[in-house]
Amino acid sequence: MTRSPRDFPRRLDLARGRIELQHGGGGRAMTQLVEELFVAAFANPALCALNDQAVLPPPAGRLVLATDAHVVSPLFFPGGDIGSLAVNGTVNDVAMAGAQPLWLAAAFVLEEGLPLAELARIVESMARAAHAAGVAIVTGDTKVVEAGKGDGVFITTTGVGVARDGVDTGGDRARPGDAVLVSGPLGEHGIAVMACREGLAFDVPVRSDTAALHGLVAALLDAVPAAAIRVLRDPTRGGLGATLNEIARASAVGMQLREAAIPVREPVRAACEFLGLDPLYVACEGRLLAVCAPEHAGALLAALRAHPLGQGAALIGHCVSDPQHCVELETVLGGRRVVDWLAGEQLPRIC
Amino acid sequence: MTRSPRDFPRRLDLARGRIELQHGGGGRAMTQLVEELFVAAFANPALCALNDQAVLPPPAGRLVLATDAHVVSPLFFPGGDIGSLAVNGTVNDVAMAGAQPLWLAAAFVLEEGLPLAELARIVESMARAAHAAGVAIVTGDTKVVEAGKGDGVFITTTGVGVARDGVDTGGDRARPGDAVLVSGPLGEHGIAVMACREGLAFDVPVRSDTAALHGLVAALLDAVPAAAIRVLRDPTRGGLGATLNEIARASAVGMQLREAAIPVREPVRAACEFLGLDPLYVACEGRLLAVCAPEHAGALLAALRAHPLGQGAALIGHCVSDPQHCVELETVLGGRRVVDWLAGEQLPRIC
Amino acid sequence: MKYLDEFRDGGLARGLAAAIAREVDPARAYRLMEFCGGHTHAIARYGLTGLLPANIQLIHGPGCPVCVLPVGRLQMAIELALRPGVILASYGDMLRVPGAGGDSLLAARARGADVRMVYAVDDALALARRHPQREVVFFAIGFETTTPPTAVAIRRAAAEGLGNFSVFCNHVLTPPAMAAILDAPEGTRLDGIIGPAHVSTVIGTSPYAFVPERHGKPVMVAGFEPLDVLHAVRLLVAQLGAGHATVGNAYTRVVAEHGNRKAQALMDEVFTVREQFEWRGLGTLAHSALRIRECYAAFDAERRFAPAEVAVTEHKGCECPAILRGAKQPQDCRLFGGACTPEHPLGACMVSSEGACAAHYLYGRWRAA
Amino acid sequence: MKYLDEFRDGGLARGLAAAIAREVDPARAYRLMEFCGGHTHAIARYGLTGLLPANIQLIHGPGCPVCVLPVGRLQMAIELALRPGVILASYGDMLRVPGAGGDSLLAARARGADVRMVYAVDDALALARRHPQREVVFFAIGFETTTPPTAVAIRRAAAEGLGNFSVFCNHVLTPPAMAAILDAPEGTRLDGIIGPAHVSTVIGTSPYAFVPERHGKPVMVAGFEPLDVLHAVRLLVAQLGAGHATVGNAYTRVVAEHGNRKAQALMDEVFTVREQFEWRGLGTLAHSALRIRECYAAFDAERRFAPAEVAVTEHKGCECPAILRGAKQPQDCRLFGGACTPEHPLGACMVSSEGACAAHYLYGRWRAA
Amino acid sequence: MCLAIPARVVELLPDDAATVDLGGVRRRISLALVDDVAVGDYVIVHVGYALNRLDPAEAERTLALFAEARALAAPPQP
Amino acid sequence: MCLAIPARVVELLPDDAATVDLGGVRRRISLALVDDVAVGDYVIVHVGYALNRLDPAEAERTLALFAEARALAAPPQP
Ligand code: SF4
Ligand code: SF4
Ligand SMILES: [Mg+2]
Ligand SMILES: [Mg+2]
Ligand SMILES: [Mg+2]
Ligand SMILES: [Mg+2]
Ligand SMILES: [Mg+2]
Ligand SMILES: [Mg+2]
Ligand SMILES: [Mg+2]
Ligand SMILES: [Mg+2]
Ligand SMILES: [Mg+2]
Ligand SMILES: [Mg+2]
Repeated sequence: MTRSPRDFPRRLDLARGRIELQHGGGGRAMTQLVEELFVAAFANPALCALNDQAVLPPPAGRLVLATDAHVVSPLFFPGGDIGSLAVNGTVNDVAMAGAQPLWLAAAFVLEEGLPLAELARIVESMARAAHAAGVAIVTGDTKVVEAGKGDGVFITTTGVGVARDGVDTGGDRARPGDAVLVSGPLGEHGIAVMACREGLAFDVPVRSDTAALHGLVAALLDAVPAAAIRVLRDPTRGGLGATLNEIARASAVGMQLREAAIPVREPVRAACEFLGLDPLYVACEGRLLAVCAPEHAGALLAALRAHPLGQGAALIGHCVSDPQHCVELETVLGGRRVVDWLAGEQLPRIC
Repeated sequence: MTRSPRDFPRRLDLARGRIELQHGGGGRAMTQLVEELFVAAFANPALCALNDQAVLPPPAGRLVLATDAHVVSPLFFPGGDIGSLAVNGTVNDVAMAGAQPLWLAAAFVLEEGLPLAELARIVESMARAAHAAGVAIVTGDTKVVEAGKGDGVFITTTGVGVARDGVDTGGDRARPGDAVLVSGPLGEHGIAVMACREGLAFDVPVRSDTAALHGLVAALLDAVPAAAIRVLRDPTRGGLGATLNEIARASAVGMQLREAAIPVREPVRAACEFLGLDPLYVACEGRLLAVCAPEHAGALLAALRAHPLGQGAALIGHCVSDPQHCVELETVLGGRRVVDWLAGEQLPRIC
Repeated sequence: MKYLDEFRDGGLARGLAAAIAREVDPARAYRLMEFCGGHTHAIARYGLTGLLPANIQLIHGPGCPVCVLPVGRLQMAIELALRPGVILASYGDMLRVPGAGGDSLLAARARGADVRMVYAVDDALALARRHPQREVVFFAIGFETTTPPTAVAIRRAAAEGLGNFSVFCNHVLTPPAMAAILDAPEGTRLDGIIGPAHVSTVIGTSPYAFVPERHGKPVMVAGFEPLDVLHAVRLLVAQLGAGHATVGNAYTRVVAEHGNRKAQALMDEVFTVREQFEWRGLGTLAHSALRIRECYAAFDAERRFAPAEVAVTEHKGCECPAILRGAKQPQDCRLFGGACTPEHPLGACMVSSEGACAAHYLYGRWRAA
Repeated sequence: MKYLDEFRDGGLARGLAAAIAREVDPARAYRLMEFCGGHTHAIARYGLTGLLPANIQLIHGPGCPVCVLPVGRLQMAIELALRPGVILASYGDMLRVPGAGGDSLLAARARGADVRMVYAVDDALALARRHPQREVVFFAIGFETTTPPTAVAIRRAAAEGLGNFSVFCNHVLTPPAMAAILDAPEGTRLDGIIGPAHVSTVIGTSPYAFVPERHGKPVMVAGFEPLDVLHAVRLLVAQLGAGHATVGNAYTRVVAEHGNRKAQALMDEVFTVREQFEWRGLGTLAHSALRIRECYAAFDAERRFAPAEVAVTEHKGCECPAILRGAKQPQDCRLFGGACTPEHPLGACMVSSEGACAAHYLYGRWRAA
Repeated sequence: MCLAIPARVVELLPDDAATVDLGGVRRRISLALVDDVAVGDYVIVHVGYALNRLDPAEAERTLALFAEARALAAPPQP
Repeated sequence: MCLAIPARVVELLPDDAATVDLGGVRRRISLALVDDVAVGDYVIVHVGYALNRLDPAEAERTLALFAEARALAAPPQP
């Protein structure tokens, strides 16, 4: 793009500027924001063409498409921010199909008054997360809503990836007897976000677990036969409880878990005590849940633990035949109970 | 998906219900909303699998990816609503690459308190628009923000399509001498939305022009050699003025337009008089702008006019060599002026 | 987590369960009421029922403040929340309790009311400091556990001259509710009561003396950890086996006979006993609730805003009243799990995880049958 | 669009341009001030300069209410907008005018002030009716065109007893501004004035009589359509050629000699003349603005809220004052198009499309050189 | 700011108001500033108020002057 | 609603407040309802207030009773 003095005589004031309605108006102010902030941070040929779409080479294999709106509050939290979350959250939904994520689209809904400095921090965080995950942000969109009609920034990312041949990890493939594994301790993202909410004066030594998991998924697919991995899913909103119920319902199986086997670190448990929460329903953003054929469970657990993002992995239970597809738990006490879906809105705006 | 009485003992109350935080909480209320509203309306195999992503057949050709957040206010307006807009707006960005749109992802940010009846109307409108455009909504996401932190509903759609071989319609390809055409009268979408804003008691016989344009694009590509079509773009936010300036800048050309040749219907001109607006900056959502080689301009205009969505097409000017890449206008009066980008936020929240 | 994990130990639980099984009289039934929602929650959350002999039946009591507040009081709170300029702050579960015609504080918020969830009364004070031009009303609910913090907050508001803070007081008293239960026909069939944990922290064990004295039944104060509940059951079985009926204490690490005298004095300074108060399920009970004393009238939302007292009827078919009296179980309600779920509660007992219906729905309904 | 399209006709424009070219004296220069921003806008929007002979120079005048309001008054509006409970309503362009240190009403809104853009004063009345618990302040600006509607709105608020509505009155008067221009050194070099269109609708043409009488220069009232401007130029050229100097009327289809007496009476009932008022560019002028009369004091935001009058300095280097006096052109400002753009205006003339700098920036700057 | 446009009165409404039409666009305006407006009259509308009536005869006279200028400027018609 | 949890006092703060620790999580609580709390004490925390001190000796006594029951239940150790 040739840049003439006519284009943007003044640079964006990233130190003191704020988002104004004109930054979403389709005029020069918007183009300047896009070029000086978004394009500068995400630089890649498709994006730099500044068209309303990206034209990309033909992908070799089945396409995987995933989208997530991110509305986390607050925007910044220990271990991450809405930017890194928006990249990893969508990369992971692509990865859970056993796919290699390639490209992201990013759409921003900005609230009038948002400090440009905050937006710049978020955008740089997205750029770092995308770079770390090896994906390119190739197209995007920016809208601005009046103060009081949004909440700082919402980011919707959409990911495109290519599925490995022969891999099918849909939620309907669990069978009685299959093992259920998690890649690490639960609830760290949700607690890290909650602990820095206004009005919650907690000091919690917990950082968000947000991470891109497609590398871990590739390691798992390399470790066992493709058909052995029945289901992959990341236990985000609604936590382990909701995710397992989704799978149980889709596959029409029951599950039997052992509470003592489910990894939850002590500060997360303690924060849950203070807040009256159950860690089984607290969101992760860098953990995966795998259902796998029982004969490969050991190899899969070993592969998980061998990867930096799976060191805290555990086998937490197995699937059973159950016409009511209940998720049941043997409690630490030796009693039994149902693990239902999360009821109500335990933790709003966590992702 | 098997459905047991356990799943959702009560159906969604689409008549009197409202969005609550739990509809975004990841639990049963959210799953029910997704299944009884979104999946029911958009039904297709990829979506019905209820995974966090869609797995799709390998596309044959270059991939086109486009995303748009839609924040239009009000949600319903003559000729459309945020749902049809969210489908057509993204379909058009895919189409402007000379591509066939295939799939959409849709992410919803809902405000607590939104009547479910309104959401249902919007979702049904999306389903109709997607069906009319021949695209499938294959994956999605739902978030809920507290009352006062959003504005009813924001919808981000992301479109995937396949580009025709040999077609390149990027904004940097205009050359001096090229003709500039528009497919129909300008500004009808923007005025239709403005006229039903709270506090603007206008009665305007104008309906939004929102429409999916890939059929028209295909007709154009059939009518002239691919290389003759230099640039395609839909003049949405910022209107004709912004879009032509973008192209002039990207291609480093100037433009000379004739105001008398630019089609604007009388009620749009009249509404602009009342509101103090210039129709050149008012958004369309169903028009395209084509830059084409001069020797094919006649054929292209004929192809436009032969299509139901291009009957009001006009040749409005041509590109010139200009180191300052100015867009200039010969006014109806015979004077000359520059058509600059839109300055400020003439019409916020129009799309 | 010290003093928590030890009281959730699976090995010790098996030992206690074995002791109960050994010590129980197989020839008789034990109908024990767990008075508090905290006990109800622990029983469901840890699957305690499965560890007890079949002839020990645990019956939910009325000790859930969210559950016992009648719809009329909730409607007053909704009315306050809808007033221009008011911020109504409350503990989370209250927001979803269904009021008249399915209304709720959350629904009022969706209609534009400014309703905030707080974790502590001090957060409501902070809201009042942060929004000096607004009226912050704290919707106070709870038994004697939650009352002393409210008293401290009102004293602080007075000391600070925080003129835009007030309390809509719905604090209730445990002993009158326990007396009402025992006076009802269902109550006479109880064999003993697992007594309140943290209420007793404040009031001590002595206020329950009337239970053995007037009704001849034992009360065993118990903590909310699962081993505390098993321990209390074991001690009640022992008393019943020995034909004793006293007020016992299975929560000695926290509860003393006379409670926390400082907390009692603070409550007494700020609150006084109402002539009568309506309870869901128990009807109108004399001297069963608190109101703010005259000297703190400026902080009393009932005096300040005079919300209209409305006569409201509960949802027809909801069995909460009978469940709160111990007369019915959640599964006896024909709306349970169908029309009434945690996502769309029709009664208060389906809201909080300490409510009998919610606990049963979330943790056990499919296996209980 | 009847009575609009005819006055934008290209063929007629060529005829008028040819007539002017024919009738002009090539030996002399014509320095004509278009008093109003409406004229400035039409000239730029339709490219009129290119249709006129080179020796006719059109000079921007002060007739842009957004432009002439001094920063101090804007700061008062910002202060009002930031008060808790206040909704400040104003016409759109005002929102982006830069105040002290780059502040603006939009920036205040981004910091939490409730600032609403309205298209008509009645929309502000509607806001007051819709938000009875808020204070709605209408930030009234404008010349005699806009003043009568404000007067009607205040009378209506009084009739309705709309106690939460008030007006921050900044209405100004055209004749004193015209006199100040002509008294300034730059003014003496003008040959004639294209007089206000819709101001004259209300006040008529007679108030300009002092211009020929005291200054010996013609005034030609003209509409805001491009042919109206050309017509006025032609008539001024004729007067100057004939050595006449009168108040002429090139807008007879709308403007009468004595204006709209009913509107004048309404203005007079509600407003009275201020002793003095500050204008950007023109300094403090006696009897040049209006305030709300005592009998409508309840609706006067200045009395009701007593916003502090602050001494504020304009942006250093901004030439708006000189441009508003006709002493400089936008291109004489070294900030034009660099530090100062419509996206980031440093002076008021860059805000509204009727402002001289914005008109020049949007429509002509690249070709003007 | 002082922009005002001519619109035709198509209906008189209670409360000294009227509906006007411009190019098919209709809106409600106030007639509080002008007396004796009739349906069919053109009024000059500014921020929702009619400021004055437009005089069609005067408009014609002005347009006639313009036409005269054009006739003089145009090459003689064949 | 009446949930309350034991936490260790790690710091006394002005205004009758303290910082407590549970499993590494710290928060500020009020000591307005209890006298003479010292660092190292365990208190029962409810809605941000210490309701009472926890008596470690009584806790040990209770746990000893539990251990006894387990010893009786367990098969004799080899
Ligand atoms: S299930 Fe619902 S309706 Fe039935 S008793 Fe419980 S709360 Fe009431
Ligand atoms: S260009 Fe900007 S700074 Fe210069 S005179 Fe105009 S408004 Fe003032
Ligand atoms: Mg995700
Ligand atoms: Mg996921
Ligand atoms: Mg876009
Ligand atoms: Mg906000
Ligand atoms: Mg599958
Ligand atoms: Mg689009
Ligand atoms: Mg586009
Ligand atoms: Mg999702
Ligand atoms: Mg809102
Ligand atoms: Mg290209």
